[in-house]
Amino acid sequence: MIDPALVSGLSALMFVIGLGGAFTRKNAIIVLMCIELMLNAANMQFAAAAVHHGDTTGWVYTLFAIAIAASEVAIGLAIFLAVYGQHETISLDDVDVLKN
Amino acid sequence: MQDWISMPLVGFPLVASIVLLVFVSNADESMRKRLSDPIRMACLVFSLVLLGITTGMFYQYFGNVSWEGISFNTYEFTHRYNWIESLGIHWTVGLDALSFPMVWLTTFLLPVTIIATWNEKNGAVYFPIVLAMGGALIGVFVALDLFMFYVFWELTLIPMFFLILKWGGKDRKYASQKFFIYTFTASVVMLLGLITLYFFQDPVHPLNYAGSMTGRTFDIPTITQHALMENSNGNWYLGANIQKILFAMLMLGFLVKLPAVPFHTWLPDAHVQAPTGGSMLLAGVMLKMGAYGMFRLPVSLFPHALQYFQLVLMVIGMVSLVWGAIVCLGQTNLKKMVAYSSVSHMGVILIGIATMQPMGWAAALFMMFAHGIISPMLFAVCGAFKHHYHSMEIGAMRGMAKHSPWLATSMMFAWMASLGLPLLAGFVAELMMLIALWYFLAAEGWSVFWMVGPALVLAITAGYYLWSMQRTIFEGGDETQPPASLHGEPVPDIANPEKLAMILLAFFTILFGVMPWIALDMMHDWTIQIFEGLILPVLGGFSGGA
Amino acid sequence: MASTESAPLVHSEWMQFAPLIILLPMIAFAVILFLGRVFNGHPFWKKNLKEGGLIALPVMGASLILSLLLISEFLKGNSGVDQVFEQIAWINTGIWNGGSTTEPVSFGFGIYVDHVTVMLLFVASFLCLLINMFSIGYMNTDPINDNRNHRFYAEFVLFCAGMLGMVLADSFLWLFIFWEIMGLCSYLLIGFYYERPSAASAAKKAFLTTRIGDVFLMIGLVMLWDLFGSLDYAVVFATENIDAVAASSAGTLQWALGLMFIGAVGKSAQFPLHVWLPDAMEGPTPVSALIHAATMVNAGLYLVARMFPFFGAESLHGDLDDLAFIIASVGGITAVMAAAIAFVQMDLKKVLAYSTMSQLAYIFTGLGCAMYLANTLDWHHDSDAHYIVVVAFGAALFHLFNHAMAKGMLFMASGSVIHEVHHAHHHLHHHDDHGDGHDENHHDDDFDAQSMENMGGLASKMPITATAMLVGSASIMGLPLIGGFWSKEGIIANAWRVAQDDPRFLFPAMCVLLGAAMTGFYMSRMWFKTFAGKPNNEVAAHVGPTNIWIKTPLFILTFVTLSSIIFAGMGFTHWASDTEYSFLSEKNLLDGILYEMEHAFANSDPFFFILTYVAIFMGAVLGPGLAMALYGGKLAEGEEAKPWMRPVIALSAWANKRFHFDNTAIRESTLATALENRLYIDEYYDKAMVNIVAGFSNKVAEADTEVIDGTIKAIESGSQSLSTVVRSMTTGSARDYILMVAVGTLAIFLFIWGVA
Amino acid sequence: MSNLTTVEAFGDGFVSALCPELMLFAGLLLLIIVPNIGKGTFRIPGTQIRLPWLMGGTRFKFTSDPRLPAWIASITLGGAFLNVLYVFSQGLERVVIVSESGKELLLINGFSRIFEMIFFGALALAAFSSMNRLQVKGTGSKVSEQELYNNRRQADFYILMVTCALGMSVVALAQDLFVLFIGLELASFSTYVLVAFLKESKVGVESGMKYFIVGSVASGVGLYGLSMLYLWAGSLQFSVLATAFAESGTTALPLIGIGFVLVGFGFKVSAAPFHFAAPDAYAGAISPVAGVLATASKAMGMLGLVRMLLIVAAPESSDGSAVWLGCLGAMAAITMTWGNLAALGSDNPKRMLAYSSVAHAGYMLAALTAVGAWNWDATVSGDAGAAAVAVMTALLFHLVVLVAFKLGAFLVLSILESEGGASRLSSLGGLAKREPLLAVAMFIFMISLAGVPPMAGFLSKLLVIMGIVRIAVGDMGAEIADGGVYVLADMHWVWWLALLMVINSAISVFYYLRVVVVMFFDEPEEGREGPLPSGWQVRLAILACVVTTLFVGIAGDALIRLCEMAAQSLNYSW
Repeated sequence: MIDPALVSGLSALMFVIGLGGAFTRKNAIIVLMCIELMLNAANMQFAAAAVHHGDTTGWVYTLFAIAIAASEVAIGLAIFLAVYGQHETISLDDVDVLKN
Repeated sequence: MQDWISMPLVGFPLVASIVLLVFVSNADESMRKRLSDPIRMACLVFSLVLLGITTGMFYQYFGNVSWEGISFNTYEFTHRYNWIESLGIHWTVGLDALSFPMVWLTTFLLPVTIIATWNEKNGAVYFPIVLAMGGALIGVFVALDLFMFYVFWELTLIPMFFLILKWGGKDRKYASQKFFIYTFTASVVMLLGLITLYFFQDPVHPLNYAGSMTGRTFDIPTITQHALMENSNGNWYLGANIQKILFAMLMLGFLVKLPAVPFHTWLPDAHVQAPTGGSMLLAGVMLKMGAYGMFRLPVSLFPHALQYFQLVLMVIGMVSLVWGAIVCLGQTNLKKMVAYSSVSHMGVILIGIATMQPMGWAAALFMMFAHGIISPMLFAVCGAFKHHYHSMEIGAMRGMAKHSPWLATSMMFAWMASLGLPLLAGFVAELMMLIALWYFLAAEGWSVFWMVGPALVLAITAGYYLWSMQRTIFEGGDETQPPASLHGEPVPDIANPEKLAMILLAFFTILFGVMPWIALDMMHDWTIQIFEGLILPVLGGFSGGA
Repeated sequence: MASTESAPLVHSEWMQFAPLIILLPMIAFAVILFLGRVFNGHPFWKKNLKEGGLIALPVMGASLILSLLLISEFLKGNSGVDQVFEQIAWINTGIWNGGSTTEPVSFGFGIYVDHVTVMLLFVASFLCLLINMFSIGYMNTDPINDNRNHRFYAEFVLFCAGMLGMVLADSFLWLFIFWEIMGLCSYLLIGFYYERPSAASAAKKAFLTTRIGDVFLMIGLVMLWDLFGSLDYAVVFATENIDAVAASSAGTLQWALGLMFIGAVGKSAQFPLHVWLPDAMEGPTPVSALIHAATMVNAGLYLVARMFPFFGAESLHGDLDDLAFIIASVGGITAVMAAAIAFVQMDLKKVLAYSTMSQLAYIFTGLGCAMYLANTLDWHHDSDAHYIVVVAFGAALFHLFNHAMAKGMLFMASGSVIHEVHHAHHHLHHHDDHGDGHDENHHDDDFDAQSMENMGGLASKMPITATAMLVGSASIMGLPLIGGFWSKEGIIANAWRVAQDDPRFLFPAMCVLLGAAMTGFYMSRMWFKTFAGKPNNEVAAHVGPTNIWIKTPLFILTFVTLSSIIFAGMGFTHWASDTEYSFLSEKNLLDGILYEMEHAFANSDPFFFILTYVAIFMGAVLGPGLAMALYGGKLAEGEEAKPWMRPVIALSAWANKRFHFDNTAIRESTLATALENRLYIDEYYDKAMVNIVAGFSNKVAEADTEVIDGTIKAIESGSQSLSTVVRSMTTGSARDYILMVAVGTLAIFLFIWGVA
Repeated sequence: MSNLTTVEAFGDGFVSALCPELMLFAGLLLLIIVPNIGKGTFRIPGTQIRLPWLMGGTRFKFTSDPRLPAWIASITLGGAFLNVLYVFSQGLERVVIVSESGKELLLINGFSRIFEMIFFGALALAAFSSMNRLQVKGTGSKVSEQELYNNRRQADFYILMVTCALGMSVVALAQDLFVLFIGLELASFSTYVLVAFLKESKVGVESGMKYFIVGSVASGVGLYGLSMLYLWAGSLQFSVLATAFAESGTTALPLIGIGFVLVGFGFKVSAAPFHFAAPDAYAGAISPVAGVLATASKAMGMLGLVRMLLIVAAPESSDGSAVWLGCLGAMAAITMTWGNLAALGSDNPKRMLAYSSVAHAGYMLAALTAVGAWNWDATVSGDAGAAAVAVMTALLFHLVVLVAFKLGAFLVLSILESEGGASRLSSLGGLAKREPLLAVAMFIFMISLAGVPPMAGFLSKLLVIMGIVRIAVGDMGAEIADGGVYVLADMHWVWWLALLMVINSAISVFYYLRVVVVMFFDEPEEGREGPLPSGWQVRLAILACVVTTLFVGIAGDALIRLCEMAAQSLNYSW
């Protein structure tokens, strides 16, 4: 089986990619995907840690985290829809009625 | 001992005014108009009751306290209730010869102010606010608990803020905010100083009235007692460095309130914009809070630091004295001139404190008192100009004495009193300050040129006052030249309530000028007490006198 | 000095009423002011009470009587110092002088009587009464004053209270306090016609100029307090205290006295603080007579005379002669300068004002010399020296007495002249009696009732006035046997006596000698221009006699002035400072007079013998002769002067015919114009005020708003702009927010990396 | 402190221990069911018989009343609040709820309860005052009255509020970091939707989106931090983490993990530089919701920070002060200054309040920093445990009273908002003329926020400053009494935080006063002279806030003692 260290290394990579993407991409959907990436990085870490410690709660955490991610996506998409309805765009840069 | 008598002094006006305000606040315009007369009357009666109480205290009708021989850090009419026990905060009130004259002054100025501004617009709200102002001011003077002191110290800002904002002049918006923010900024620094002082108390041997949570106390007598103990065993209370820092932090708050140059610029704005009543209370009592605070806290707690900063205080005092007077010469607005003259007079107080001589301190105390009677009259006169002529520009009018003998006479009297004419209250303080200063200089071997400032000011003050009188109430030929702002209407003289107020103020100015001992003896006694009870034991052979 | 040896207190029922001398007028002040406000315009108040004049009169009478009683008690008791009643503790305070406790300090009020007091007390209360009389005749008959005279009388009595208080006070502090009260009253009375810009600014000028002197006086007092620990005469003059101070700090003492002297200079209108006195003539004439001639201006002299004990103190021997010289030479300068300016004045009252300055200067010189003598001679033991000192001091005080009487009279006389000329003018030009419509056209014509151009030949029209003027002028000139002669000669002689042992004093000595001639000239010029010759215009021709209220005081004073020799005989020339040569002490009146006579005219010392006659020649022949030659002349036809004035007028006419010469060249010389412009001193002062003081204060006011308040405003606006910057970082784009989160994360990451 | 009783999940004592939370559950169910009760029927398949089953269909008059959900929610939340209060008055017993495997899930003690008080109180007030808030048009909404009156939508709003409360209470009770995180997410999701609730308005949805997306990034980072901690310690139990940290705290992994978790909470308390979304969110959201964000949600974040920094990363490292001290101190300084400076020039009252709440977050962080420094110098710190308790007390006190005046201010704005926008300062113009009492209330809130006596805000600020100074000074007093000599530099540097705080509150007076001046001095905008929309509920809520502000300000001793007790109940692990 794989060495958990590698997994967590991969997760770190995913996290950095996700975080980087979150503030480089304009499109809200893609940003949302980046966020998912970060969450999944966390999940992998949990999984790896669970293996590492041989502790089942890690898996539970992962499951819960997935659930959270799912609901987050649901809410996010709903909000994006509403935004599109009002602003005719979901590009983060263009939705800036509120500022200063 | 009717100790309880000191309680209503604070509570009564505040509660009464809040009740009245709540009562008024949900009345509509017409209702307010109808209400304003009874409310004004009620406020007058309340304030007269207060005056009665303090006067009774003075004549030993209540509690027969003799105001002389009260030794340092003991207080009469004291009360202590638990307030916020966990922090060692108590509702502690008490009076000594330092605070009592101020309290009497406040209670005296309240009715006078109400009378002088008898016809102020929207009286149903105005007079309760004035009453609240009085209550807050009294609170500052009777508070013997640092927390309570600070609470009232800030509380005074609120009514004054509204007085300026609602009844003020054209720029009242700016002036009121400047007044509030400027003084608040200074006093929060003071607050930090107080808290730091609070926690520098020794928790291992906790003092009386200590908080259950903090193990320290806010109780001023206790702290003063402890400080005295620590100071008089040779070393500095809290150590030299800390004491200096705390002294400076506290002084900042008081100097701004006083106000001393260069922290004075809030004063002219506030005064010029404030309504007559506001100015009267502001100049009459509120400025004195600064001087009072100096005596109550930094001087009483940190004599070493006082001696250390003596030169600084002296310089600030001199600068305020001279700078204020010279700026007066350059003013064209009557009220602004008077405001700057207050700055100059406050310089006298500061110099008196800096001499570290009983005589100088007595001079400072008497100046607080005398200026508290004279400056309201000055501002009452300015207010009359504003109210009747709609103009306070010096030189905008001529020969007003012809049409307004009362106003002219009051003006002349107030001006003369303020420029220190003998047999009027102001002279005594100035004379004592001069003597104390010279004695101090001679004994200390300081340069004689410190006298140049006061000497200069004696002449300059006469200069700007006479100049302003010549160009307002005098001259004008056979046909006087009323201000253009009157638009040709007949020139009115002041109304009867104003006359009454002027007469009252003038009477007391003369009374305390001819018989200064009425108030001076107790002040003199207090200065002797603090000097022999604090300064000499602590500073022993210090070089602050001879 | 002898007067400080604690003598037995005189206890009599009169002494405890002494405070009333001050209190009565003070009460009268309040009463008159109040009644005036209430009953203003009421016929009874106006006609029967003369708008308060007849309330003031009895009060002044009462205080005169009380003063006389006090004086007589004093002379009977003949004691040097007299603390009439115990002090009121006025200010109580404390000082710490390095000891283990603080020591209490107290300033009290009491009454103190000695020779100087008595002299001035008599002068003040006497003249106050007479001038009060005069003002009833003067003020109440001029409609311009209607319904405001109560203000005049109120301030008048308050002034009298101040003057009497200053004289009676028992400490320098209370001297200063009453001194200031007088200053206030002078301000109010000069500004009585406040609606006239000239009057208003004159009042301000008077107050400010004297105030400048007062500042120094106050500092001097403070220094004196520091030296003696008290300001009470009883303490300050105590020989042991003076010795103590002399031992430690004589120099400081001289400084203190010098600063106090500056105050005197301001009050007595000496150079360089003299500018206010001529302008003060803007006040009503009674005011000029009382305050600016007879009493208040003497306060400065009184103060200096009060310093005598220091100069006389044995322990301070030779320490204070510089100050004495300064006092004398200030007097000398002013004497000449004022007299010179008086040459060219056309305004009757201005002439008198400058002559007042000049005469006061004489007294200062006299005092200065007396001080010098007292300070340098060993007069405590050497009886000759003692005599010299006493006479010198006495001469000065006696001149004060003579001058006060004469000048008071002169002013009242000039007042009556102006008054009548004024009326005549109105009778001629506006044919309405003083009634409605009077005030309107009162000032609108440029007729100047005070200018001597509009007078001339009045000797026959107003005999009493002319006589009074004549006598007064003679007294001021020092015409032999009349009034001022006795004292003036003494002053000149003493000046030269001092000049003999200290060459510095040659300057004041020359000044006073020269001054004598100048006085002679300008005084007689004034009299001849006014009373001799033909009327200069038809106004002068229609002047009528004046009223009884005015005549009476003139009459009385004429005789007082004429009988000056009697006072001299009584020993006024030297009793005033010492008990030994006291009032009628060793000589009876006749001996005294004879003694004075021979001492004056047949001085044993050749130098002073010659000096006397030189002085007499200059003052009584040269000056008047010149004036006669220029301005003398017969009266108009049909006009008959009183017999005692005829010779004078005749003489002047003869002189005019015989020696008349054309003086236009002199009159148009630059010096003359300079003199007409008061030597430009006022201009310089005004320039200084406007350019330096006003300019500087405006700059400071600017700095106050620009710099100090500007800093506050800068902080405020700065924080505002900072706020915009900060808020602009909230761009509104969610990406930037996320970026910030990422940056924050990174920062924390790096921080922890640093820790771990 | 009563001793700790352990209760199995769903074991006996479970219900009594979790009474308030269960009440919320009940309320939630009611909210879901009751508004849907109607004449709904269903046909038995294959027959024509329709049986009424009361679900859906045209609803009854009563159930379709738009106020119904609001009442249910308010009563639920208020009941929970009162319940907690009751528990306090009974002298609460500390209960820990464990799983079968003995893992500590939830801990009930004074500390968690007082936070529940804050949450429930704030939400109850918000819900109660929103009752007549949603009936009228929202900001710039294009929807019809009828549509807004549709109480299904109402129901959604209040359901979200209750779920939010539920999530927050879980955060308060959680003893396992992951459980805490779940609660946090539950609460956050509800707030995301609440902020975006007015989907008919541009600003509404925009603010929702920004808040959501930034928040998710933050919580993503936080979750990753969690995973790292788990990787390090093998468990997310606080007790386990604490012990593990005490042994090998300063290694990189746990510290970085903690740092990342910090980011997650930092967003919730809107600490710089994670606060950027907050002003937009407050400005876009309807005022009661903004109020909730500013009080309850901030308290939740602060709670997380406390748990994280004081329980897990307890400041017991070698030099006596916590590792994260400098980091947090810097964060505090930046946050308070940033907030005040930004608020200084802001013309939109809601944004201004948002920035001011950022500033307040800064003050609280400063207090937290001081706790971190509690045993910074053994020689002078003295009984610093008590000092730390004092600071915690101050922190709790501040959070509690913040509900009163911050939320109160938002409620005042909400009245104006429902009348026609409160996004301009001028919309407050002439309030003193239009409704004097409301203006006075706003004035009280403002000077209380500024920290002017005798308001609650002053007392809270005083307590915080006192706490910090006390930590900084330690027992120098005693040392000096024994002849010790100290200079300013001997005090701990957190004293300068106190000074900064003082200066900041001076700055803050400027913009709070400006609101007052506008209310009492300026004229109302044209068309807004008339009286404000009626609605007793919101006014009652405001009154409650005013009373609390004044009462606590004048007689705060009881509350201080309460907070002190709670703070002490926290420090069992110290």
